[in-house]
Amino acid sequence: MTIGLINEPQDSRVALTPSNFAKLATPGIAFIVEKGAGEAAFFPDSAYAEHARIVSRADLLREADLVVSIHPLSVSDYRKGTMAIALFQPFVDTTVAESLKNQGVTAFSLDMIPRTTLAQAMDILSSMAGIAGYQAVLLGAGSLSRFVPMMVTAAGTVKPSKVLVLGAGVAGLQAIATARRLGATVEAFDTRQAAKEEVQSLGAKFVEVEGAVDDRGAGGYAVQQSEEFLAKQRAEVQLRASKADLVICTAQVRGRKAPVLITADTVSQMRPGSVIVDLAASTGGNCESTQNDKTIQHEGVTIIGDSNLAARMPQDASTLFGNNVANFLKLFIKNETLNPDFNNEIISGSCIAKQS
Amino acid sequence: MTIGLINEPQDSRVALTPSNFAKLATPGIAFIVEKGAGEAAFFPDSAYAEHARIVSRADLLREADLVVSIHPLSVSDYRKGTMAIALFQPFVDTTVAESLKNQGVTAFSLDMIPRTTLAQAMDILSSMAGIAGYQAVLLGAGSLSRFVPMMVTAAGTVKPSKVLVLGAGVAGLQAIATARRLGATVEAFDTRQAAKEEVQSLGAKFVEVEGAVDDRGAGGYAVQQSEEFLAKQRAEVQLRASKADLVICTAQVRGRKAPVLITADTVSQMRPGSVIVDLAASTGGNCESTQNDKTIQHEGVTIIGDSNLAARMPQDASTLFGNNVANFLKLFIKNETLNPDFNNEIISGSCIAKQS
Amino acid sequence: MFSNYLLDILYLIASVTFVVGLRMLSHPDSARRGNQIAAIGMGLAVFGTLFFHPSADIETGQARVNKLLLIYSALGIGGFLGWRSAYKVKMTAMPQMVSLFNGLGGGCAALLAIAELKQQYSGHDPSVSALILVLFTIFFGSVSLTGSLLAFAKLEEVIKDSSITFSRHTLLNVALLALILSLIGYTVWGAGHAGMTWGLILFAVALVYGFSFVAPIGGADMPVVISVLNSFTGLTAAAAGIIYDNLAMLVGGILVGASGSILTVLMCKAMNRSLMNVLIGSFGGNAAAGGGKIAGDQTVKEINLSDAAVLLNYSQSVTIVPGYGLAVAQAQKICKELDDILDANGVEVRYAIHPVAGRMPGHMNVLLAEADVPYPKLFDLEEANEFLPKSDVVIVIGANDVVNPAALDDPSSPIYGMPVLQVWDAKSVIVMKRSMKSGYAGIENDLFFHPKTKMLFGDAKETLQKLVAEVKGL
Amino acid sequence: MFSNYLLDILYLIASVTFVVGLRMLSHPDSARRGNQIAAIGMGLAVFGTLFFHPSADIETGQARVNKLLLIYSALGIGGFLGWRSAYKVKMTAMPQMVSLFNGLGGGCAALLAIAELKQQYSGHDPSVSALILVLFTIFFGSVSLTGSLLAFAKLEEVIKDSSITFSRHTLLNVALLALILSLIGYTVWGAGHAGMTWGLILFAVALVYGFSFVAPIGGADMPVVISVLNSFTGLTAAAAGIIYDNLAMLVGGILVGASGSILTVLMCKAMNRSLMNVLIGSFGGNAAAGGGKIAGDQTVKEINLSDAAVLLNYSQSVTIVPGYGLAVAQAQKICKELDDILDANGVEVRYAIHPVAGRMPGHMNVLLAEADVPYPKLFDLEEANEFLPKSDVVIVIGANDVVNPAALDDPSSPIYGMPVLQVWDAKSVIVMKRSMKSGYAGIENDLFFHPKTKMLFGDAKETLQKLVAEVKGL
Amino acid sequence: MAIFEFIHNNILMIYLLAFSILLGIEVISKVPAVLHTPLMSGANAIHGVVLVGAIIVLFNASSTDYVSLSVGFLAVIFGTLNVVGGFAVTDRMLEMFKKKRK
Amino acid sequence: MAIFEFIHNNILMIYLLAFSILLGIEVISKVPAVLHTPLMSGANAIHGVVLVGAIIVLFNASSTDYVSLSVGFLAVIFGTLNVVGGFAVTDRMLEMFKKKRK
Ligand SMILES: NC(=O)c1ccc[n+]([C@@H]2O[C@H](COP(=O)([O-])OP(=O)(O)OC[C@H]3O[C@@H](n4cnc5c(N)ncnc54)[C@H](OP(=O)(O)O)[C@@H]3O)[C@@H](O)[C@H]2O)c1
Ligand SMILES: NC(=O)c1ccc[n+]([C@@H]2O[C@H](COP(=O)([O-])OP(=O)(O)OC[C@H]3O[C@@H](n4cnc5c(N)ncnc54)[C@H](OP(=O)(O)O)[C@@H]3O)[C@@H](O)[C@H]2O)c1
Ligand SMILES: NC(=O)c1ccc[n+]([C@@H]2O[C@H](COP(=O)([O-])OP(=O)(O)OC[C@H]3O[C@@H](n4cnc5c(N)ncnc54)[C@H](O)[C@@H]3O)[C@@H](O)[C@H]2O)c1
Ligand SMILES: NC(=O)c1ccc[n+]([C@@H]2O[C@H](COP(=O)([O-])OP(=O)(O)OC[C@H]3O[C@@H](n4cnc5c(N)ncnc54)[C@H](O)[C@@H]3O)[C@@H](O)[C@H]2O)c1
Repeated sequence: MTIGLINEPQDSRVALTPSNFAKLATPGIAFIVEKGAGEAAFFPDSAYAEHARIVSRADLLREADLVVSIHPLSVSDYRKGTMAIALFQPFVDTTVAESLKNQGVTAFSLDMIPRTTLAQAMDILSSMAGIAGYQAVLLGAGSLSRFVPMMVTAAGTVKPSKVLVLGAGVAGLQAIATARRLGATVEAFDTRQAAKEEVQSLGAKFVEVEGAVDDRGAGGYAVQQSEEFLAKQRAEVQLRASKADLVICTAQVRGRKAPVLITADTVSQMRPGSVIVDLAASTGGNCESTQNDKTIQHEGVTIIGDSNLAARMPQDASTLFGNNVANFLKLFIKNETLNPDFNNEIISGSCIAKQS
Repeated sequence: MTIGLINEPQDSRVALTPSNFAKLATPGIAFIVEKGAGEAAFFPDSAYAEHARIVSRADLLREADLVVSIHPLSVSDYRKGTMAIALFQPFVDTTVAESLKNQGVTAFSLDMIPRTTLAQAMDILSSMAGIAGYQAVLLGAGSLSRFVPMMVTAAGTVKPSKVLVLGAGVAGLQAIATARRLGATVEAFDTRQAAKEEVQSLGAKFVEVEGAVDDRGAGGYAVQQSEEFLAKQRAEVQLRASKADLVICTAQVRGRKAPVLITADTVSQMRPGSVIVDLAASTGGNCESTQNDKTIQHEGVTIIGDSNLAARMPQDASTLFGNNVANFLKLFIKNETLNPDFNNEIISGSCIAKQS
Repeated sequence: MFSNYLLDILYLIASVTFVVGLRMLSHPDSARRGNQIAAIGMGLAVFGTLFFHPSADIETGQARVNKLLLIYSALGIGGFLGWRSAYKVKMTAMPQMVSLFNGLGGGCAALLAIAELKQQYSGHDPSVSALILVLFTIFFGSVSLTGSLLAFAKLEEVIKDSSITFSRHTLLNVALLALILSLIGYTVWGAGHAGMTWGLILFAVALVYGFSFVAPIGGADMPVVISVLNSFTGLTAAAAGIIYDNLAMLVGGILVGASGSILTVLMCKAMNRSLMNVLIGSFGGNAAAGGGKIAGDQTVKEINLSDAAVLLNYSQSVTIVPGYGLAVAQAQKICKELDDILDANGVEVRYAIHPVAGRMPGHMNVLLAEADVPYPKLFDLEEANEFLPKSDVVIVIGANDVVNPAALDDPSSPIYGMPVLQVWDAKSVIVMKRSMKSGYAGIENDLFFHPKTKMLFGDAKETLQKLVAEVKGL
Repeated sequence: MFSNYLLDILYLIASVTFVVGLRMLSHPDSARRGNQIAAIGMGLAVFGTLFFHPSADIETGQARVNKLLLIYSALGIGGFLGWRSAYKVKMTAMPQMVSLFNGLGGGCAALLAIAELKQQYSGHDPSVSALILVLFTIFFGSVSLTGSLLAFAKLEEVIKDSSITFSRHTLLNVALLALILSLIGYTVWGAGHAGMTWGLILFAVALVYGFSFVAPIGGADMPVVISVLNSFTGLTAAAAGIIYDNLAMLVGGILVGASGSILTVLMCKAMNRSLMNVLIGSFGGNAAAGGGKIAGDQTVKEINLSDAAVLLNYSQSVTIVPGYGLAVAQAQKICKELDDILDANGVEVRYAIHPVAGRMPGHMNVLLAEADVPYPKLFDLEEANEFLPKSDVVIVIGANDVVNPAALDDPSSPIYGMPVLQVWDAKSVIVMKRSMKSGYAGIENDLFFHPKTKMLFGDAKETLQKLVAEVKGL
Repeated sequence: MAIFEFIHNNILMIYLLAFSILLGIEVISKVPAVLHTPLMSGANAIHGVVLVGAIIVLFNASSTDYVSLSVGFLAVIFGTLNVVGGFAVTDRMLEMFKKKRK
Repeated sequence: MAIFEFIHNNILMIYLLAFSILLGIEVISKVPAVLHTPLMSGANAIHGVVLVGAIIVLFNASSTDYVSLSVGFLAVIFGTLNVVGGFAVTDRMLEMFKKKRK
């Protein structure tokens, strides 16, 4: 059997790194890598060559029994009867599963891997979210027109910046940690009950809003919140944001449009020179004014809409992504070749289209 | 008398902020501000309007008796018999003093203010260097293709980045502090005897090279070092840099070309995805491959040459700059009007051209 | 005459060594030497008695030789048995050994009191005060004899606790005590020359009482009881000292009597039980279960701060396993402080970081970086599982799922297959958490019931602060 | 007869209270009660002596009345004076008071020894052992008398240290000591009935020796010397106790003798001086400068750790002024710890940050952020100079130029005109640095010589660690 | 009365008792819990000093009085066991504290 | 020889001495530096017990022997000063520890 790795010009990352191949290598499996797949992430073809054949996209699609990529290829590119691994995001692109099935492709969506404790080693959402949270703060602080830490200097005293983090998931928590490291005073919001303790466990202040819907048993994901609650929260956020220098938005409800937590006029109330980094941009953003994949100025406030910040540090991002995928692939490999066991809840859970 | 503040499109900062005018205001002095002077730094004309008249560049040059700007105007722009305050950098532009004199302008160069303990409140070099050091790390970390802090995650363990800081002056020290905050393991170099203790006082490791020329009494500035010493040092740097993920260059010897500490082939030995931020770019850079005001890729290593990083956070930068200038101007103001006392060593020290 | 003076001095030295010995015994660093010093003093006392005591040369010629033969053989036998049993017994069985020896000490006192009693009735009328002392000695001596022997039997689990008690046991004891007191009274003032016989009766009853005194007390409380009996024996020794006006005996006895009593109290404190409860054996029953909390059918062992402190401070290498609880408690800084102190005391301290410890990737790194723990001290899963078997103590601070053996050995567990830190490979494990509650995964953790594990309940920050204080105190 | 028994018991009680009292005196929480308990015991002893001592009713009728009058008036005078002076004296003068009272105690012993000596020579030949004891008492008693008085005078600064010493002083002392010993010897074995006179000569010489013994010792070492004399007096009391075979005196004296000696050693440790150095007064010279270093013509006052600890712990508000030295010592974390403890003990702690403290803009911010000092606790120059006058104690940790008064009041100074933290406005200032060296600006700092300032020399980190320990110890 | 007389005649003895008790208490007042057992064991060995008494008994017993002899004989054996065993066991317990801290 | 005899005759006394010394040492062995002065002062007050001796002297002095009387008189004054002043000063020193820390 043959596993093929795609080169994705639109993303600086790559789905598998040379060292992953080294770990996965078994007699029954051959690896092929599209030319230049890892260049942008500083993994030259030469490094892949040790374990894999470097081929063109066309050849790869022809030969591979299992095609691995970060973003899905256009369905038609997949050969009938092959397997495909990628972030298909069936919740966003609701038709993809269907069309893949029609194409006769068995597809596993990395974002559908159940978030059980056991599956954490394959939890790409977590690993990428972590990076995103970290990068969001670096980007935000860099774009901020002020110091983040407090500075008492001969030229005057600078007060520490206030950072507001919306959504204390993996990304949010990482953002909190990074912002605190830089010396900011950090506040965070979330609707999950557990979030309060988690936020405080990072030494940040948690801003509570009464009446959140209970969500235990939602497998760590947030549930839809009542409109009246969101209103309350928006009011609270309005207040905090207007005082904040840097706002990091990570609030998401999987499969739904991201909750809007910052209205346009909240933004106009913010101090000029402030910054909003919206990681939820791809699903509409937590800020009304956010434009996905764009950085705009809104009454002196810089609003960065980017849900793919992980791509800003391709090398480590690819390493983690690759490890996740590799751990996932390990489940496929039985007696030296590929045969996924669909009784395994991780495999079945992530399989969105099965060739019948 | 009238003090005029210039609008400098080429720099996002502004030399004085509205609050400075408030402090300086005295009956005998009028303020005029060029239109849009503070926009880029988020100080709208409306804010200036309280204390100053908003005028055009032409009017300003015509009316002002003292012209304040960050960067010098072309000499011809200054009216005869007026006073000018700016960063003239006579050491770089060796002719400027002369031509100003010919133009009949009394010029005070902010970078010539003696760096006595007393003058620290006006020490623009320090305040800007501090910002530059801070921004250098944010920029570097953001451009780095890897995590700075150590991360033990389900997707694998990431070792902390090594940051090497060349030159432990104000900028260098600030860079060290910021890098350590982000969780990097930091090494630093400098030739000043005192630097070792200063570096360690920030919890970083100091890399010593024997045989530095003694420099006490050089007023805090570094002195030219023996060629053989620099060679030794280059070797050492070569070694460290090749292991470093992020290199921050701040090594400068005022009035001289910056010492070259990183040769081109040191760069090629560095791990792909690494970053060099060279604050000494304007004076040639500490890295051979540096190109001033450009960001280049050299064998997978990103080299950022920028000596004006303070402009990346115009708001606070302008505030500090403004405070420095204001403190300086205070020296000029005697019995409610401008008459600089040339016996004051700070004024005389900074005066590079005196109308005779 | 001279020999007499010498004896005085030897006894004096002995007495002083007893004091000093005890003093040193109460500090870990000096304890061992203290014991040795006291032993030397004891040696001197015995030696002195053998050679310089006036009574040593009452007899002459053959008679003397026989007498000495007798004595030395007795010493030989006793010494041999004592030494051998002391070195045969395995560490865990030490307490019963102590109990046994203590009982014999008591027996010794009782016996010599009887002999003395015999003396008293040979010839002239016995003096009241002397009689009282003698009977007192017989009483306490024999109580501590049978009491200790029973304690020994219980600890050896030769006898099951419950088997020998019955309701109203306390009543019986009170009755016996009354009987004994009246016996003493009668012997002294009523019995006249029949006193000897009555003395023997007292002896017999006392033996019974000693047994019945310990009978209702639970195995877990044994140490306390032994300590009580220990001070009893001390008192008998003192009494005997007065009888023979022998200062070494007097001082030695009193010292043990006093310190023994205090010690008893301290022990009760440490187990937080009241002495009364222990002696009435009111909840001997559950206490028998090792004083620990009962969870399901299993029981967990708790460790107190000072034991934990010593355990850590005197080990070669300690591994700290931080978890989400460390973050919740925000205890990273004080944790680092513990690290520093141990380090200063020559203990190697390492941190084992589990990939998913905490609630976000790198959670522990953030914490420990905040506390300035140098990177080289941090080890990830693989590295850690390498050296864990080699470390003496593991402190698990607010971690749970990441050290759950179920991940390895319980296929039914939701976390089965997740790699975990195998802390149970270390020599011993201390787990700090507030309760027996489960962690993120919401599952039970058998580690807490592992024989090597001791729990240290409480908020991580507070506990660590106290612990640091304890270690500094050592 | 009965009264005798009662007296026995009163003395016994007294002795026990002495022990218990001392015990409690050695812990801050119980110290005060301990002192009171001992006082009560003393009361009992005196009371008992007055009413139950056999000698109390040697005389009868008028003679007795007179005698009692005499005694009570003496008690009255002594009591009144003692009480009054004790409550008049101001806190700072306490040590000399102690010294004074100690001297009088010694004097008392010496006097009664002389009286006893007289007794010895009235009638039958004196017993050797008794004589020795008496002379011993006279000797130590009088030494502690004059010695203490001199110590008192020195502390009161009635006498300048140097004024009364001269080279070879030690030699003189040795000579005197030799003379005294031979005097004792002669009186006991040689003088026969002339002993009384010789005893008085001994008395005189001893008085001189006491004076000359203390003469060369510097003011800073006085506490140690007083402690030494204190245990001397203790011994005399014990000796007197033997003479009158009075157990209360014996025990009380011995206790003080023993604990006094230990205390002396502890004190030397605390000042890290060796007892020898102190007694030979080898560096009495510099010690005379209040233990401080002499810089130029001015002298600085040092403060020891425990005093600093008390000063901080019992004040309302403390302001910490960090400087470059804090960074160099990397003492930010332990500094925060001190902050925490004080905070927990109800002291308000604030940080005053000077704009150019350290070596880079915001240097102190970086440090304190690392130690997690909350931003609201940080105040910049203007704010700080506002509240400094209101704070009880300022701790300057490794700062120098930024707290240099020259910036305000010395136009010739290179830093004249630079704004500085006016720490001298606070009630008292503690400066932590390693030496008298200057800072970045390389200029002297008069703050160190300011009357309100006390120096605490040493590396900031180590000093702070010790200080934290001390405060915890309170 | 008698008791008072007794006290008066043995006053020194009583002081000694009192102080021994104080010492006994003082000396172990702040012992860490880990040392409870070893300390108990050590104390246990110390009260083995009764052995001295036993020896004296044996010495005093006339060589015809077999009762006393055998009683004393037994007593000595017991006492020795107490002493030797006690100290030995304690020593073994304390081995763990051997490791010196630097 | 004499010394041995002395010891033998006063053996109890000597035990008492030994133990008192041990107690004296034991009792203050771990006193914090802050308490050095108060402790010294307290001890100083305790040895004022010589006062007892002084009183006895005065009692014993025959009412004609003016030397002894005056000596004793002085001694009692000194002693009382030592006792009363000693305890009082100590008490004042220790007042500062009253402030209970929460
Ligand atoms: N790292 C990640 O990216 C990530 C993300 C999401 C979930 N998770 C999950 O989180 C878990 C992490 O494991 P873990 O062992 O670190 O944490 P854990 O399994 O959640 O256990 C934490 C333990 O700390 C104790 N605790 C809480 N507060 C405490 C306090 N103040 N003082 C002392 N103890 C305290 C709790 O017991 P008491 O209540 O009895 O005190 C709890 O059992 C794993 O199950 C992992 O799958 C990890
Ligand atoms: N902030 C800035 O941007 C900047 C930049 C350049 C220069 N400066 C200058 O630096 C100075 C800063 O003032 P400052 O008061 O913070 O520092 P400072 O005046 O330089 O004094 C620091 C003091 O700390 C003591 N010290 C050093 N190491 C120590 C240790 N390990 N433990 C205890 N004490 C230690 C030194 O005395 P010992 O040697 O006796 O211990 C020294 O006197 C000003 O003169 C300022 O002008 C500031
Ligand atoms: N089982 C595991 O071991 C495991 C692994 C990874 C993550 N998780 C958990 O899953 C949870 C979600 O992870 P994620 O980062 O992918 O979540 P996410 O990216 O889907 O959402 C980010 C955060 O936004 C929050 N949010 C949603 N609506 C909001 C609103 N209206 N206002 C404010 N906040 C809102 C959510 O609560 C969530 O915390 C985390 O708590 C994480 O701990 C568990
Ligand atoms: N008097 C004051 O209060 C005051 C105020 C501000 C700055 N200063 C001092 O002035 C000094 C210089 O400040 P700066 O940052 O403007 O200096 P700079 O910007 O001129 O130079 C930066 C650093 O590069 C170093 N350097 C020069 N040649 C080098 C070489 N070959 N290799 C390595 N390093 C080399 C210099 O030593 C200096 O530390 C600092 O130490 C600062 O403390 C003093």
